[in-house]
Order: sequence, then C-alpha cells, then structure tokens
Amino acid sequence: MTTLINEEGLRVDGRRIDQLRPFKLEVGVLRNADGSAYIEMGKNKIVAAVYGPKEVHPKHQTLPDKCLLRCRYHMSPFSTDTRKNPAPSRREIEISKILREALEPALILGDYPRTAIDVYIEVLQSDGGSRCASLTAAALALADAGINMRDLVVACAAGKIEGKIVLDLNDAEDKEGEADVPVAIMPNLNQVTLLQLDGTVTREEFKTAFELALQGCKTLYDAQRATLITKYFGKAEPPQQEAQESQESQEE
Amino acid sequence: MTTLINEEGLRVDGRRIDQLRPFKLEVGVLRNADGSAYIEMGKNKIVAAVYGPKEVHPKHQTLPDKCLLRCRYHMSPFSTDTRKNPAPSRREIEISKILREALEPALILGDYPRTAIDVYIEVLQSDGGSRCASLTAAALALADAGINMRDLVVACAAGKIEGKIVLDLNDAEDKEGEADVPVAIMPNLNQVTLLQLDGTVTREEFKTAFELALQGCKTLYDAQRATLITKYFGKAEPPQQEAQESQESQEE
Amino acid sequence: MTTLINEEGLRVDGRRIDQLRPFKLEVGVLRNADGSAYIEMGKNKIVAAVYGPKEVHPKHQTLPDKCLLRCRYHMSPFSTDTRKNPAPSRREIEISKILREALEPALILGDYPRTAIDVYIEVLQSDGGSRCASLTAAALALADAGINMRDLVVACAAGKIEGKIVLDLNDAEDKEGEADVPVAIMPNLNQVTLLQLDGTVTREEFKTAFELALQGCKTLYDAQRATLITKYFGKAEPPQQEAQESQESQEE
Amino acid sequence: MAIGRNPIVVEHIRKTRMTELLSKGNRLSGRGLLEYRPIKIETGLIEKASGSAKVSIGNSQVIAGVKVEMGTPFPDTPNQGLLVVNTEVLPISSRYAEPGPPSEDAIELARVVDRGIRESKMIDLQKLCLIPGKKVLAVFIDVSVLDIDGNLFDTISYACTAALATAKIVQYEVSGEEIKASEEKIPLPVKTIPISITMARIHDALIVDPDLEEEAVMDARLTLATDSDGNICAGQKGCPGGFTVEQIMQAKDIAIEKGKENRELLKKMTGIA
Amino acid sequence: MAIGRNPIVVEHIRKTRMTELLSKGNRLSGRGLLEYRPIKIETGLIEKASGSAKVSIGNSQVIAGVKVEMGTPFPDTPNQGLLVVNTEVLPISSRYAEPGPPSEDAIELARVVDRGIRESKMIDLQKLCLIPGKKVLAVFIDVSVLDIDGNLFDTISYACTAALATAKIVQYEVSGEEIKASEEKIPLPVKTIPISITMARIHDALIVDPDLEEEAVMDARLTLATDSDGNICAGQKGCPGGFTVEQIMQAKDIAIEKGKENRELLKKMTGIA
Amino acid sequence: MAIGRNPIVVEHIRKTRMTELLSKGNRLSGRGLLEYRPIKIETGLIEKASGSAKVSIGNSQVIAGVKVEMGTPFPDTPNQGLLVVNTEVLPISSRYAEPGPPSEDAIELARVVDRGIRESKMIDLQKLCLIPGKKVLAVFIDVSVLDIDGNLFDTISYACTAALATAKIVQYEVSGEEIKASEEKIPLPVKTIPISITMARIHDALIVDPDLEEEAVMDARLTLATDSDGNICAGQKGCPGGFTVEQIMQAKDIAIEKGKENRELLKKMTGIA
Repeated sequence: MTTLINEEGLRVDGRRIDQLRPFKLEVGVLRNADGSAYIEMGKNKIVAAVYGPKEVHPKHQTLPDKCLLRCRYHMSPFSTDTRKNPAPSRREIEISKILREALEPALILGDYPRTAIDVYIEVLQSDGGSRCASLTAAALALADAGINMRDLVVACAAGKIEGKIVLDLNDAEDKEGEADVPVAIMPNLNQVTLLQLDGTVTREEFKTAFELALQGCKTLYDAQRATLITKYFGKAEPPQQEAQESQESQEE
Repeated sequence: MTTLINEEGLRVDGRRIDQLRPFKLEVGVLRNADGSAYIEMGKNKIVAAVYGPKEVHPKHQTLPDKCLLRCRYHMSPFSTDTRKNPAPSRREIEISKILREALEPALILGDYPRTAIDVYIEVLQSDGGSRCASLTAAALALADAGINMRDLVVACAAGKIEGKIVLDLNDAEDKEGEADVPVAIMPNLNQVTLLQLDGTVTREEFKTAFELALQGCKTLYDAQRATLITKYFGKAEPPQQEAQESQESQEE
Repeated sequence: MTTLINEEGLRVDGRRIDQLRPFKLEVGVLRNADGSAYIEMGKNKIVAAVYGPKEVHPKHQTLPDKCLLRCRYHMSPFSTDTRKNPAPSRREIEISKILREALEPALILGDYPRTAIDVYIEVLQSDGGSRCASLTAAALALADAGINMRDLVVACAAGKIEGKIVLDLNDAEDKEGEADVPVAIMPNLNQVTLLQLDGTVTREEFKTAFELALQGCKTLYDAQRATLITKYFGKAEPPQQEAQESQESQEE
Repeated sequence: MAIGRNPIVVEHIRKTRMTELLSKGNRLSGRGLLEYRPIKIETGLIEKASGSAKVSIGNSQVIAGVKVEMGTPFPDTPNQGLLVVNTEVLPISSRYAEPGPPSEDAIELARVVDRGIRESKMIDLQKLCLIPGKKVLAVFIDVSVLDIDGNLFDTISYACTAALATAKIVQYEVSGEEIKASEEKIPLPVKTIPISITMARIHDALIVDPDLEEEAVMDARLTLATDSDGNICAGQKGCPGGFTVEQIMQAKDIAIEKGKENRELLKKMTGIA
Repeated sequence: MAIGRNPIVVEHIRKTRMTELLSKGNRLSGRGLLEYRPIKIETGLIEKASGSAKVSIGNSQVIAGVKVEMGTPFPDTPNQGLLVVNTEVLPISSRYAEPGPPSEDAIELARVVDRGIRESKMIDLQKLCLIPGKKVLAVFIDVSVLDIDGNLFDTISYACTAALATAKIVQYEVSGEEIKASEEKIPLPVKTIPISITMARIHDALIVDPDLEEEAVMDARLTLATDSDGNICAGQKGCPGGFTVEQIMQAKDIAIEKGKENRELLKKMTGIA
Repeated sequence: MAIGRNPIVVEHIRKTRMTELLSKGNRLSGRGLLEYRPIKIETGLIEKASGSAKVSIGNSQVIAGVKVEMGTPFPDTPNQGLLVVNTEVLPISSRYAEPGPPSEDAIELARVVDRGIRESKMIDLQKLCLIPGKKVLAVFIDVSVLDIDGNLFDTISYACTAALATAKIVQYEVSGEEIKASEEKIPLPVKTIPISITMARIHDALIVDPDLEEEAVMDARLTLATDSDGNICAGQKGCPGGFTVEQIMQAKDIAIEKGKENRELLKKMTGIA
C-alpha cells in the first residue's frame, strides 16, 4: 500500500487535505437534449442530459398531480480501469435512485402534472466521487432545460484516509482510504438531499467530514451559478476559471 | 449407496414403510396476505399466501366469466443443500403450473368474474415431497382467504425404494430411490387433480403406490380440517398434535 | 487450407464457378400458416411461414395507413455444425431486419392498413447462403398467403475464392473464401433490395460478382414462378426438376 | 392445457355434438376413442445432426435433432454423461405461438418429454462417460415444433425417441487422460424404447391422442410413458380438471397397451431392431 | 421511499392527526418518537443453512439464511473471502410486491444492508482465505421478506447480523494445495456487531423505526449503522426529501445511542457473547 | 432505417421542397449531393482507455474507447486475437432513444461497423496472439452515441477507426508459457485504414452523408467501406426501398472516391502516418 499523505501533508495528486480537484463545468453541450451539462472533476468526465417535461410512457406511470421524475446513471464501458459490462449493474441502479431522490426536492414538479422528466447521466470516464459530480452536472442540465427549481443541488464528498479527514477523494484515495462520505445540499434551502457513508468513522470524524463536504459544495455551487450566468447573460470570463480562482484564493 | 430400509423394515428416519413424516399445519401466519398457511412436513418448511380476489394486472388477462387463478412456487436460496439461484428455474415454472391446475378444480372461480387470485408459495426449507406439502398448504391458505371452494385439495407422494412401495419419501429416499409418485386429490369429490411419476414401476406397483398415496392424503386431509376448525371455531387442542395422534393410532 | 478450385476449374462439390447448387422449392407445406414455403439449396433446409394480415399486437405498433411487416429469421439448434444456442443471436436479429427491408418493397402494404404480417423463417439446416435462400422462400410464402405483391423477391450470392469470382458459395467456400456478396432483386422492377459485402474485392471484382449474383437470381426466379404455377394451376411436372433442367441447359 | 388452446373457441353447437358423440363412443373425426391419427416418422434428414427425426401425428408436425458435445459431468454423478431435452414451439407453428422466451406450456412439454427419456433409462448415461469426473459426452436433443394440431406431448416424444434411437456418434478412445476420436461412428447406447401415450378426459369419456379441437374442450389430460418391458416410466397429469381414481387405473392399462402398439410402429418406421 | 409506499393512501384526516401528534412528541401507535416496536429474533430454524434468523420488528417479518461455498477471490483482494448479501421482497409479503426481477427499492435495500455488514468489518474476510489467490470461502446471506409493515432496512439488517453471528461452518485444513474438510464446525470470524438505526423525518419530527403508515407520509429517511465500538460504519439517506444539517447531527447521536440498546437486545436474543 | 427516423414527421411542404431541390442537384442544407458536413475528430480524451476518439459529423456526435484484455482464442482460430465492436445508442442522444437492451437498429449499426473493421483486416489479429490456442489479446471497441443528427454509420465507423489507429497498448513478452508485461507501450498492429461512405437514395437522387431530415424521407441506404488500397471491404444496404443496378455501380464509384478524401482527412486529424 502506498502512502496517501506525505510528510508535507500533501496528497498523491499534490492537493492539500481541504482542496478540491481541478474541475470544469459547461452547459448546453448537446443539441437534441432539452438541457445538458458537462463536468470534469479530476479525471471524472460526465455528461448529463434532460428530456422533458414530456408525455409519459408507459402511460400507467402518469401522476395526476405532478411530474414523474426519472433518472439513469450509466457508465460507458471504457470509463473504468477494466472494461465495464454495458448492462446496468446493481450499483448503477442504486445510484440512479439516490440521485433522483437527491434532485427531486429541488424541482417544482407540481408545475408539470401528467408529464415526465428524464435525467440521463453518462459517465465517460470515472474517478472517485462520480456520483457527486453527476449530481452537480444534472442540476445544471435541469436548469439549462428551463425546469422550475427551488434551488440548485450540488454535491461533494469528504472522506478519511490514513486517519485524516480530507476533501473530495480521488480513485486511489477512495479505494485505499478508510471512509467516504458523499453529501448533496440545496444551499439556499439548507437541505441535505443525499448522504451516504461507506467505511468507519468516529462520532467526531463524522461531524468533521460532513462539514468539510459542505464547504466543498459551497465552492462548486459558486461555479454552477457562474456557469449558468455566463451561458445566459454572456459574462465574458469562462466560469470554470473563475471557480478555480475563487477556490484557490479561499484556500490560501 | 446406503441402505434405505433396514432388516427390521424401518427407513433411514426410523419410519415404517406406510408412515408419514411428522408434520405441522398452521393458518393465518402472515398479516398482509388475504389468506396464509404454514406447513412443516419432515424438513419441509413452506409458507403459502393468497391475495385476492383482486383487480387483474395486466388488464388484458382479465377473464369475463371467471376469476384468473395464478400460482407461483418458489424456493428461497437457503432452502436447499447447495445455494439455489434466486431466479425461477424451469423446474419451479413447471411446478407452479401443475400446482395451479391441481388447485383450480377446487375453486368456484365463476363466483369472481373479472378478478384475479394469486397463490404464492415460498419454500423456506425443502425436503422430499415439497410440491405435495405446498399444495396442502396452498389449499389451507385459499380457505383462510375465504375463497369459495368445492372441496379442499390435499397431496402426498408414495414411491419405490429398494423394490418396496413406501409412503412420503424424504430427500434421501427421493434421490436414491427408484420412483416417486406425487398425488393430489379432492377427497369429497373423488377427483385426482395432480399425478406425476418419476422413475420406473410395474403395472402392479403403480396401483399399490397410488393407493398408498391416497391413504396418506386422507390423514393429511383430517389435519387440514382440524386446523381450520381450530382457527375458526377455537377448538382447544393444537390440530397438528391431533393429526399426528390420529395417524399414529391408525398405524398401530 | 484445402484447395477450393481444382486444376480442372471445378469446386469442392464438383460445380463450375458459375453454377448454382442443386435446389428444391415447395409451397403450402404447413397447415396452420396462411402461407408457407420450403427451400433446399445445397444443404440449406429452410421453411418460411406467413401469418396475416391480422390484428396488431401490441396495439401501439399499429400503422394507420399501411400494414406492419415483421420478420424473424431463426436457426434451429441442430441446424449448424456445433449446436446453436436457441436464443436469438445478434446475427439473427440483423438478418431478420435486412430480410424484412428486402421484402417490404415488393409488398403493397397500403392495401392492409392497421394490420400486421408476420414472416417467420426457420433454418432447419444451414449451409452457405442461408439468408438468400430464406428470402427466396419467404417471397414464395408471401405469395402463397395471397398477399398483394408488386413483384417476387429472389436472392443469390456470388463471392471470391482463391482469386476467382464464383456463384452461390457453400459453407466451406464461405468460410475459407475471400469475399461473399449476397444480392436480392425484384426482377421485373429492376430493384436491388438486399446487398451486403463481407470480405475484400477490387472495384472490378465487385462488378463481376454483382452481375454473376444477378444471373443466379434469374434462374431461381424462374423456379419460383414455376413452383407457384404448379401449385395454383396444377402443371404436372415438379417445378424444381424443371428449374434444374433449365439451369443445366443454360450452363451447357 | 395445450398450446394454442385458450384462443380457440369451439362453437357451442360443435362442442355439444362432440360430447354427444363421445357418450356413444364416437369422435367428430370418426376415430375410435382409443385410436391414434396417422403417425409418420422420417429419420436422418438433418445431415449436420448426429440423429434427427421428423414426426407427424395427424397435422401436428415436429423435427428433433441430436447433437453430441464434450462436457463436464455433474459433481454428484461423475460417471454419467449428460442429456438435455429442449423444445421450441416456433412461431411458424400456430397463430397463437409468439416468438420469445419459452412459455410455461413449452417448459412443461420439454420437461415431461425429458423425464420420459431420462427415467426410462433409454440412454445408458454411464456409457457416455469418458474420464470419470472430468469428461463426458453431453447429448442435446432439440425439438422444433413446425405445425400444431394437438397432442404435442406424444409427437415430440416420438421424435426424440426416433432421433436418439437412430443417431450415430463419433467413437472415442480413451487412454489415461487422452481422448482420441476414432474414424468409427457408433449408435448411442440405447437400452429401451420409451413410448408416451397421452389421454384426455372429456366429460366421462377417456380418449387417446386428442386433436386441437378436442384439446380445446378437454377437462383433463394424462400422459403416461412406458418402456420396452411394459413398465410405467413417467407420468404427468395436466389441465385444470381431475380424474377419478377409476379413470387413472383405466388410463394406466390403456398406456401400457397402446404403448406396445406405437412402439412396434416406431421400430418399424425407423428400422431399429 | 419504502416498498409498498406508493400505493398506500393514508387518508387526509389520519395524516393531519399524525402530524399534530408528532408535533407534541406522540405517534399514532402510541409509541414515543425514539421507541422501536417489539423486536423478535429466532435463530437456527433453517437446518440446511449454516446460520439462519427469523426477525420481526412489529409486523415486518423476514428470514435470513447463510450458505458457505468454495470460491475464487477477486484478483485485487487475493487474501480475502467473499461476502454476498441478496434480498428478495417476496410477493407473499405485500399486495404491492410483484414477482419478477428485483425492483430498484429491493436493490437499494440489499446494497445498504451489504454495506452495513461489509464496512463494519463484521466478518474478518482474511480468515476466509484458504489458498491466497486461488481458494476462499464465499459467504452468501440471502434474505426472504415475508411480511411488510415498514422499516425493512433494520429488520433485514438484524436478520443478517443474527444469522451470521450464530452461523457454524465447516472447518477446513489446508496443507499446500490440499484442502481437507474437518469434522469440526466453527463459528464465522465475527469481529463486531453492526446495528443499523433507521430514522424518518415527518415535517419537523425525527422518529425511529417508521411503520408502514409513517413511511407512507415521511419526507425523508436516514439509516445509519454503528459497530460495537460506537463508530458509524454505514449510512444512506433515502426518499425525495431532505434533512437540515442540524437534523443530520441529531440523527447521528440517535443512531449511536439506539444502536447500543438494540445491539444488547440482539446479543441477548441470539445468545452471543 | 435510421434510429430516430420513425417518429420524425418532416412536414409535407418541406419534403416536396427537398425533392425539388434534389432534382436540381441541391440540398435543403445548401450542401452538394456528394458533400459531407464538417467532420471533427478528437483523440485521446479518455485517459483510462488504450485509445479513444470523439467524432462529430455535423451535429451527430459519438465517443469510441478501446480497451485491451487478456482472452482465450476461438478454437477454430487459435492464432488470432479477438476484436469486439459494441455500440450503445445512449438515451441522452435523442428523445427517441430509450434505455434498455440494444434495438435492432443499434445491433445493425454495431455489426456493420464491426464488419468494416474486421473484413478490411485493419488490425492484424495474428499479431495479437501471445500463446497459440491459449492466450491472445482481446480488443474491445465500445461506442457511446451522444447526439444524433443522421449518418451514425459513418460517425461511429470513423470514431472506431480513429480510436484504434491512435491506441497504445502494453507490450507483452512471451517466453514459453510465461507472459510478462513490459514497460513499453506500442501501437496496435494497424495494416490499413478502412473508411465507410454512407449514401442515401431519395427519389432518383443519390446523396452522401444524409442528415436526420434526409434520413426521415430517404427511400434506401447503402454503406460501402473501402480500405487504403481502394478495395471495397464491407457493404450493407438498408431501409425498405431498393436501388437500380445502375445506382449500385454509381455508389461503388462514389464510395471509392469519397473514401479516399475522408481517409486523408482522418489521417490528418489524428496525426497518423
């Protein structure tokens, strides 16, 4: 087993323990989808697309008073170290469910009775934290599709490696670390809409990790907003640059 | 190969050739089901549940003049010596079909047009004769659900081991024996509603085995009735006790 | 690797390079089907059946202005050298699609709005060129079912073995040869409705192979017509005999 | 219940007529109660299979093919070869047979035929063992149903029996761990010829070989198979109706007697000893 | 969202009443907010399994069975045995549970229970390795859900824990490449007893062990599992609603305290140390 | 028929206009009959894959990734590596693409692309053999379709070709039965660059690279692939319409000439020799 944190307190990819990986956000990346977004977060490369509100098929799933939200998280066969079988795994089915439940509180589904909204997420390349990056992109794609929303949803994980609580685990840290705590929030409504925990942490570590993840969410939320503003109001600077600067200044 | 019948004429579990294994019947064992029953027969532990009459899904299966009867026989993965794959096997599909056809003549399906009745059987632990024990329990569950019936259905197997015709084969006898003949009857209507034969018997042995199985059915039918009477008219003695006594007295 | 063409210019089964395998056509071979046909072409033994025009199931596939044509090409498990898994392979699904598209231009589907026609092809024994033989039989089955048609469809392959362009590849030639070019035409309408190419040919070889395949189609078309005339107008001589004779005289 | 039964509505008048006739010992088709329709058996048409047979009973028509492959024995029977019976009710066979995974009816058909062959010990599986625990021959019998007009149980069963009884397989010579295919082709190790007889009860009448119309109105079905010694080697009751105890005893005798007849017929038509 | 939740419509009046009561710290059933329904645990009823447990919480009822087989380790963990948790929501358990492939809900259930056991390191997987990289023991825990009345997460989780903690498996002796089963039966290498606590938020109230009616109206669900040391070892938020940051912190404390209580209960009822 | 074709109704007036224009040698988009839309090729974006390419033709957009694994050769080609092409039309790509098992259209797409690569002998499969009959390299090319605007056949085909041509794989050294991965990364053994040209017939006009609107009204489709030597190496006619014999001959010449152009483009954009 390699050392995940060196004597200078730096991680395998050179980050400090409270630092996010480099990231990049884009919206409107697909032509056919009603809304779409693309995220790079470390080596994660993920595209999210939204179709809807639209007619419900099969019809018997129609809800009389609100919109039916569906979500599919899927990994391309080439996205992982060893080729992934293209059929949906149980892991993908579970993640699809919790992502849907994490997005639903942000959407005003009562505005679209008897319709459906499909959120499709394709992981083109996966790294640690792909479910969090997927959520962040999916929220952007929903906004890009013009769906009525109460708030954005933004997600980030914290975890425990070699006894230390760190932000935003990459693949190696996820595999060899002691715990991973993905968290999603609606920042303005103060609602945690996704929380999972894999691994073992003490009562105090849980609190520390949870709060660190919320801090990561805040940085990403600023980037989400900047991306949408740039797209719709033509602000000149590329938002991902801004995001990274704000993050760096915050950390210095 | 072991000896299945010793010099005293006793079988591997100590039974005489015309003796049933110890058994136990219960009704009303589940809360959500409209009717339910539990049977232990040797090491068989089987629960049967009935839902219905209820709306038919999918709708196109609706029968205009009678109730649609459906049946599912399923084994839990831990019910067999080596773990059973949870997906329904071809064996389970066939047994589901013949159990349904064995129960159907007992039900007055014309009383419930345009509805469905589902009979679900779960084998929690399997031993020889699980299809017969399943039928005996399913008939009780149907009665417990208050479905209109012409008669109960009760089932028991006879078989051939080491050249002798014996009653109610257990697992070892089923595997190493020469033939198995499961039989179900509606005792009051004198109708055989299930009959199978695996293995080879002479014309005479077939007659002997068939008649022995009918004798086993009779004992179990008394126990079925006692179980229902105790449940609905509060008779004090536990029916399975009574059943076993009557069986023993019969055999001595 | 064996020699596919000997010094006398004859192929492994004794044919000249522009000679068809012996073949046999029959119509009306099944009782339940609305139309049916049987073909032997070399070792190919294929039966085709047509059901329809009939109600469409599932209903949502109904076309308001024309008939829905469906086609299934399937191989029996014993039809190949090593046993074929009975589940439809990707190859069978692709061939089903291109056969349907090759038959469709010949059918006047507008005459049967809101109905479906099913063409089922079962390969009982396969040899080289089974898709072509299937098409030739399917067209006959459609005619036998009395479906309104603009023309028959007839198919034959040419290919390249040991550098030579030859007609109607058998199994060995298909496997060890350099290219296979199956072609289907509607002879009277001069429309090519199926064309595939596996393997590598020069520009000139492509032209030669294509024209040779058309020549094979012509012979088979005469046999198709003779088969239908014999069936419906009671001409005495068996049509396949006639077909083979005409072919032989043509080749001498 | 026969495949294709549900959708067929035999007109009320025809059904009444059928019952009346049966009560007098006659059938709509003119057959006697214990009379089969014409049985045709043709073997060897699928050259790529080790054995094959096309069988028709009346208008019901099926083809069975035998393939033999190398396989690994089951851990609890290391000295026995494998036998797999698979039946496909092709969509060409009836307007009620849909393509797709096998229906409950098709699974029952295949399993009952399989038991008839397996439990009769028709094939000596011990003789298909090459290296105990490691290498055995696996015999696949696949059946394609081409046309359905009732009594598929017997039609399929006779096709399997005929294909197996006439199959020729490669002979293997085993020395130590080495297996060598010889030039020789040999028959499968056939020990007995199982014959199934399928009976139907319509009201009080017991008939053999029900056709599609009779299957549409039958109350219950019983298939019993016998081996060359006249022993009963497989049985299956079907359909949502029952038999009296007396009818079962009667059926047993019919199965043994008609079984003898049809076995002779099958032997003659396939040319086996 | 709980299995069977969607189709249940708790009448409006009942729901209003529930919320009113909850705001005063009471529940429709009379339970306190942090009070479990009666928990029953019975072990050893499936003799053919290495371990088994039937657990009910209120009217929810499940059976878990443990089977141990020989297996091959994953290439990236050559020294570890395998652990597989599989849950089947049987159609007998509810009128809303259909037979067929596992639903999304059932898959989530199984995976959350699996993580609770796996991440707590309850079973020392290293000790299940026989020959590194080649042969390990594979422990299958299968759960059959018999009756549903809410909080399947904890019911299933306790059944798995109880079945594993009381299982007896064959002891193997390894010398070189040879593996010999001894006569001895030994317990699984259990290191800790994970206990999950499932909480629901209904409006502003946080309750434990929601029953089916409460699941029908709950806004969000949170399951947290703790190990014998009181550390948190698995977590899963569910349902289309959220928690405030404060509620999460509160839930964490509840999980640790109630976890301690239920762990003692489970130990007592199964008779483990 | 193109994926997404059926549900698209091009308004009658637009269709009439399209046909009118085509008869004069023009297209709605302003393109010439034998003119492709802009082709973009980007390679190497998926670092976890041995090779990858994102290709767009007009608004159609796909990503192909190459993975290499150890495998066992087929018994009849013991000296050849394996090549598997798999295409997924993702639901993100069109409102008419549903999640689930691949449709007939997607299967045809994958198989035609596969044949174009396989039959051109682009990859020297003999060189992927490590130990004859035992160990070979298996090359998986997976394609994810991201956005659909017609001519997926060529878009996918170019993505596969570009990903394969630029892939770098681990070099293995074999001595006897031992296989050792070296530090070195080497290109795949590429022998030729196959290029497919897809044509459509609309009434009497033959065009290349049909867009989604053109696919919605086309009568027939023909894809022909050529190799670096200008030989034809794969062909597939599609759609329920036909071609005259003369049109087939014309299409053959177009495929060879446009193939040359697009091959040069692909080489330039991927930087291969």
